[in-house]
Amino acid sequence: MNDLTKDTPAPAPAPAGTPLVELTGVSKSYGNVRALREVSLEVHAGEITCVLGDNGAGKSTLIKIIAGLHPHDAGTYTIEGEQVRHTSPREALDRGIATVYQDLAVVPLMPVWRNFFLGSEPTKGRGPLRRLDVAAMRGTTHQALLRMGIDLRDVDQPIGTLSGGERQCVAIARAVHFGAKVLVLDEPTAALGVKQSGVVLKYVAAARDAGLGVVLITHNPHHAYLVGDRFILLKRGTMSGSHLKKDITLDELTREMAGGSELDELTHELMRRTTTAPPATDPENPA
Amino acid sequence: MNDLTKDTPAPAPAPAGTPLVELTGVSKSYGNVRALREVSLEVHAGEITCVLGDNGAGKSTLIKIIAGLHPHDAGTYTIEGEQVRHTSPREALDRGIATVYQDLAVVPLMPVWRNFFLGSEPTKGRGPLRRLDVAAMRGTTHQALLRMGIDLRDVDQPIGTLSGGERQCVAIARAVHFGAKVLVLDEPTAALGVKQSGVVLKYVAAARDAGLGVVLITHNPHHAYLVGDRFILLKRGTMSGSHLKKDITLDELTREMAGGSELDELTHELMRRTTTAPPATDPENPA
Amino acid sequence: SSTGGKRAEDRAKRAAKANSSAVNTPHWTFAMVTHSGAGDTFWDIVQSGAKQAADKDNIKFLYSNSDQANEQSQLVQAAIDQHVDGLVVTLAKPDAMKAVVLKAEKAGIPVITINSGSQESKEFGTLGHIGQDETIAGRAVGDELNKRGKKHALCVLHEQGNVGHEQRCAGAKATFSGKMDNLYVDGTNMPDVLSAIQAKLQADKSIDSVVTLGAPFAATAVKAADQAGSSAEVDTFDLNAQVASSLKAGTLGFAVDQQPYLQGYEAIDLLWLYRYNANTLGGGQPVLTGPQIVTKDDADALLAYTKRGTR
Amino acid sequence: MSPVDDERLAPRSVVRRLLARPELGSAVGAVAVFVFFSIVADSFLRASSLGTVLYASSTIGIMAVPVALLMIGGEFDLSAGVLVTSSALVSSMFSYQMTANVWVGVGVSLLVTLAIGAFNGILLVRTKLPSFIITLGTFLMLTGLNLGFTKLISGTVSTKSISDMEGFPTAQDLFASHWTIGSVDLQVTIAWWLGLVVVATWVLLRTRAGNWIFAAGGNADAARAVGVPVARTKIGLYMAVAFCAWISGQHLLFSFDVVQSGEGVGNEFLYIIAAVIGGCLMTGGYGSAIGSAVGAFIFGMTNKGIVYAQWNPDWFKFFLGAMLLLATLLNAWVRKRAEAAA
Amino acid sequence: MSPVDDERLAPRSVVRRLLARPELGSAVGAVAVFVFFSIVADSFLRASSLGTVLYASSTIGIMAVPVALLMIGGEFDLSAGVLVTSSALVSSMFSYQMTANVWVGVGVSLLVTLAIGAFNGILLVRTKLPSFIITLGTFLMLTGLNLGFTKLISGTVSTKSISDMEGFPTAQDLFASHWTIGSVDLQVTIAWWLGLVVVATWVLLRTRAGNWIFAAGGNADAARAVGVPVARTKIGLYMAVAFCAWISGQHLLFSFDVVQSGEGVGNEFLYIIAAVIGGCLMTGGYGSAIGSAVGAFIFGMTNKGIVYAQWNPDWFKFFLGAMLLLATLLNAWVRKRAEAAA
Ligand SMILES: Nc1ncnc2c1ncn2[C@@H]1O[C@H](COP(=O)(O)OP(=O)(O)OP(=O)(O)O)[C@@H](O)[C@H]1O
Ligand SMILES: Nc1ncnc2c1ncn2[C@@H]1O[C@H](COP(=O)(O)OP(=O)(O)OP(=O)(O)O)[C@@H](O)[C@H]1O
Ligand SMILES: [Mg+2]
Ligand SMILES: [Mg+2]
Repeated sequence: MNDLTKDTPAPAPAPAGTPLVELTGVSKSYGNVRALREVSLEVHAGEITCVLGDNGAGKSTLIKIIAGLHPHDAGTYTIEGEQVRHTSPREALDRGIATVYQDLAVVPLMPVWRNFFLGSEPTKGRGPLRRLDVAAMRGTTHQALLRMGIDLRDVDQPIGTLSGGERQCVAIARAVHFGAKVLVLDEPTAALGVKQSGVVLKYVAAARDAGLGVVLITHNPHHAYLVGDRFILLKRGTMSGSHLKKDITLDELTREMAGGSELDELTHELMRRTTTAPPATDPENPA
Repeated sequence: MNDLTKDTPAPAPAPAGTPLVELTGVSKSYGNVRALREVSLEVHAGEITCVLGDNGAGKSTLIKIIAGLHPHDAGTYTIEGEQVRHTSPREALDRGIATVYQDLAVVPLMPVWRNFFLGSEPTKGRGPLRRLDVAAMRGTTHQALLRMGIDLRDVDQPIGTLSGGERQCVAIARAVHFGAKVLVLDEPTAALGVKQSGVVLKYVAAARDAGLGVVLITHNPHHAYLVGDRFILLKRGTMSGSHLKKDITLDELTREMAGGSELDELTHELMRRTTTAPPATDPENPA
Repeated sequence: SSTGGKRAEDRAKRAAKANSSAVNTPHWTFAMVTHSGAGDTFWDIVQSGAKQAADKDNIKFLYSNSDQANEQSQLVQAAIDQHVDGLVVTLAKPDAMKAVVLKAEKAGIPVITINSGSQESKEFGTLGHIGQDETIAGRAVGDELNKRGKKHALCVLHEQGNVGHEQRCAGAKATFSGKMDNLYVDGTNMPDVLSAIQAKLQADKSIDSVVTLGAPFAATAVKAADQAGSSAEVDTFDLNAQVASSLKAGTLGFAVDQQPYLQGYEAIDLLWLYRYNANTLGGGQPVLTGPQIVTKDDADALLAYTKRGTR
Repeated sequence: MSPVDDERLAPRSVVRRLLARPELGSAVGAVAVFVFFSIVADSFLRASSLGTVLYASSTIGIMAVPVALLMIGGEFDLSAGVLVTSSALVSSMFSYQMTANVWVGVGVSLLVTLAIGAFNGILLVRTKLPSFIITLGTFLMLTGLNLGFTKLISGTVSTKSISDMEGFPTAQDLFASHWTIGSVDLQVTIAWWLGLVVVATWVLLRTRAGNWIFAAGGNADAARAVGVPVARTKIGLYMAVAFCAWISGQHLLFSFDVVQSGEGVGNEFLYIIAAVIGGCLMTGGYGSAIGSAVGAFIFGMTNKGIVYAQWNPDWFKFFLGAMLLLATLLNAWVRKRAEAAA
Repeated sequence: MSPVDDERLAPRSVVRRLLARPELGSAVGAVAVFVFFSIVADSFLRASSLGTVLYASSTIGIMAVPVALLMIGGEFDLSAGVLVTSSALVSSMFSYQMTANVWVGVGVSLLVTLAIGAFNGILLVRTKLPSFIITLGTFLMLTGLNLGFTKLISGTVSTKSISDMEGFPTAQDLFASHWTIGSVDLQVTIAWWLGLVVVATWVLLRTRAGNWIFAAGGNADAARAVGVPVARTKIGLYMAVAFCAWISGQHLLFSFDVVQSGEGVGNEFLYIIAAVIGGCLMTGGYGSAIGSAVGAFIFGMTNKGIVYAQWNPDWFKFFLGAMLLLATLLNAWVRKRAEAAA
């Protein structure tokens, strides 16, 4: 129903240069665990900001702050120049920020189509007869998934019975459908097949072209380098680097993500043990 | 504590040529959903069998049958020549089959170290004084994770508060630690960072070198091609191909995984839209 | 010991109150521990009798109750811990209370038993027993039903496993010459009481009288009989305002009263008499407060008393 | 595309599909219980008996509907039973003490009852304690307040009669009337019950609120993350329980005229039992309003059927437990078979 | 490596660490209740009162221990209350009818009680119905059986006295003796209670079974997937409840000599309340045995404290509810503060 390249209304133009979302010196602790310290980030309309980092670096925590799931402890969070402090994800959603969480945030026992529209259900009729527009909801869900390469048997299946990748596609399709200004994706391609990963990257690029700001988290430097405009590197909760695309090569990026020299050693070790030739030089899927 | 390359006891030699695990014509339905039809697969000692396929193709279902989580509806399942029909994962574990599930199978509220040893807790003392060997459990857990590049603050943290990748590392480290004959891994590197992915592939190769049979599921053709010896391709619940490494190139494999020509089109489309140069020709991480 | 503070203030208050009450004996504390469930009409009237006596006798009156034997004995123990000056207990479950009653006596606390347990009371060496044996009350009902020519009666128990209820029904069954069925209903669920009695009357058309064990259930039984199209007469144990007016109106046959007010009042008064004057009553025999059969003829006189909650 | 065309789906008959639904799968147990008592109890099949059984079911069913919704939303309400009594006590005592038209009392009672429901809900979402402990607290407090206030105001443990007060007859028409059709006596509570089931089913399946209820019970964190107002949904559910408690309370008052302050204790479990027999999960996220009605009906039939069968009353509870267990087992078995059928 | 050295961790004081544990966080509420009643109730602080309060707590506490374990394992047992009575009835009636040494009756009772526990557990894992409905079924059936059998055998609702039978004194020593130390009367149940708490804590924290209990309640599917015998664990838990019910039942019998068949109904909730106040999650996977003891103690203190404080008994339940709610709130608040402290 909603193809980003044509349907999404262009976001209201922000004052020139004002980022859609800006975090400055943001910190966050869970109890006595300091997950984020003094992290800054900007998301501009028509740009893709990639957040990269090791496992446990604090990427998802950053995302959750942007999405309004957790309030930040320190620092400032501004949306289009206006300082905010979300107390619920609803507020972020209402400001046009749509998020795909790493743990997907689905309700396992509910049918796929109900999950797809959860929290933003379309209705028809009025007064006491106002009711869910069930036919539209089912149709949209099936179409949106089909476009991602998932041909569901039955949109009435509880989402808990879908495969991991299918579930992830539902979450992404939902965010893309509702994303108005900013699209936040936490490892969207983690469980996806080659084809689906390609579709997601295509969506991300399309969203950017349509003028949305995108935050993308990934562990795949190829994916990141392919679509990203800015790269924020996190390490053990602090920022260890922030680069524009033009300032960095894929090689350097990969090296930084893996923590430098350790990687070489590892590759070397693996090479020695495996009897295979080094992998073909084909570009990573789908690029 | 348990470095596969030296500690794991060599598996008892099976009769020459008998696969460790063999599935023949296995089918499985969930209610009226036919998830697998007539799938066959062999796992040999010292070999890595990769199961590849689109989202929802039935890979995890296959894994769950091998792991004893679901019984199969039709076909035969033999372990070292002996026909089995597991009614619980315990039986598979007792036969030396250790599994990493896609949904990880952890108990969120329990501390990391308890999760690590869940179901196979080491004890000390005897009679009524037989008790968990807590010190050893904590130590082993911390060491095993450190070797994967995860430096946990506190192994007493509930595992539910770990990041997605950290959790996945616990599950993998656990399977590697307990894997005796067959190691089954369902998308082990999905949520992992560049470094951790490398470590996991190293582990997989080490397990093979130590004479274990390995079943690896992945969506990353590079990973698969790097370590795999056999490739089973699933499509919509049926087998669409089975290849030995020598019979196929990475290119062909990637193409088959993505469903053939559709991929080219997609890549093309993405290329056109993004303004970036095609990605560098570096090999995928860490290869 | 001290000259100020809360205690002194209390003492002053007590003194003031003592002047206003009928007697000027010391301000003793008497406790009553019953086997009643919560919010039971019968025990409510017992309590108001006891309170009335306590006011007159310059007594501080403590009340506690539990329908679990274990819990009731703990409550008696709590009263002993508080060093009360006199104790009133019910012996619905005599064996459970034995140890703790003996303990109270050993601690020098005079004990009077009320309501049920006339036999055990003596055995436990209490000062006396005031009440009525539930079995005797039941027998009176059986006799009255015979007198009224009833052939098939239904005994409605609103608490399953309650000893007193079982004794009432068993007593009635013992003297009743017709057939008597038991029916258990859920006393805290009035619609259930209604539909259960209704169902029973529909199932067995030969039932010609319904006996409820508590006053509040009588009106419901009348309604049930009405809706089931049964002409069974409804009779009940105990009284309340509704029962009295129904008796007067003729919708109820009779009620068996055991004068709960008297049980409470007399128990406290006797304790007072004992402490003040070492009096006892009954000469080693239980003092009976019932059963008294109340019919249409007596209803009028009682209506006023039931309305103020003392009958 | 029709899903049945997919080669990955085995065809499945319409009957099996229907039986797999939580609403209908539970009906099999009800039919079995009905047939059973029709055989063993002579008087069970009479029209008048049906009226009695329906009345008994409706008094539980009215409350089972919101309790089922609440359970789908992932919470309990242990105060539901005494809240009914509180609601009746408030109308009765307010009308009597103020010598007001009973409708005024009824209105005040609605406000008070809804306020108590809101109190439960707000305390729950604020403190994040389990609903078991919160509503246990209100259960005990209401039990105490019912008794304490009634004694304070009326001097006894029950209220004064209000049957001679203004407005009583009209209120009785609404809450406690009955129609006699032939030999069947149908209480108005049956209409209330069916009405509530229809409304609740509509809300659950066809409104946004329904979607939110399922989500709040199925995975509250996920629901919150995608913008569902979980806290408001839960408060609303507690208020729905309160609303139905008000209806039940007014029925109690206007059909028995006098209210005993000690009533209602323990009834909360009957409501939960009805919901669970009807297929609601204790863990939330799954169930239906129709199921709760079927559960209440099974309970009502069994409870009264044993009386009609004239079995030895000493064993009453034993039969009740065994029959409920069997009916639920049958329900679950049918639903599982229907789902698993390839 | 010491975790405190990690730059990603804020330092945290020992007190805060202890308060964050489920065992100890709940103790704050207990201290508060104790202090409160010491001030408002003159006789509360007397040594003899302490004995009474401890005894009251122990009778709930003995059952709260296995019930807490069961809740950690993710299940309920609504039959726990009447099972205690059943257990007492079996020993009493068996000994009396067979004119056997009472120890024979006690032994038979143990077997029967364990069998009922195993029945609950097996039915649960076989049918996969929620434990609420299964144990509700056994609850009702046991209630019926208790009354039915007792009336069948004794002709009344209570058993015959067995105090003059062989073996009674020794059995009484074990299950219902008490020591008087100064003016404090300490019942043997207190020793049973503390013993059970110690054993249960050891099992939970230091044995494989304990690990399995947490896992079965925290995520049964995951536990099964990694090879935990979830079904056996749950059956074992039900048998642990049965074992403690046997202890409580024998205490009931040997301290009162005669058993009332209708007792025990409703007590199952007291056990659950104690466990929940002590920090057990209703959803399973979290809690402690010590917590259940603290919960039982809070409940016992409050329940008796109100009596000692001589407050108006009409409002008893109100005070009880309010105090329990406040104590639990305080517990939860302290634990949250302790955890959240950066
Ligand atoms: N419990 C279930 N009930 C019904 N259908 C199920 C269930 N589990 C899986 N399925 C269906 O079976 C199919 C195969 O699922 P499976 O999890 O094996 O896929 P997969 O190949 O592992 O996919 P992915 O790469 O996304 O993990 C999917 O279409 C899924 O919808
Ligand atoms: N609720 C929580 N309580 C305590 N610690 C937490 C909690 N959530 C996350 N953490 C910790 O905070 C750190 C950052 O977690 P986060 O999920 O943001 O990492 P991430 O960068 O997304 O990692 P991954 O790539 O593995 O998903 C981790 O070390 C984790 O253990
Ligand atoms: Mg993350
Ligand atoms: Mg999968």
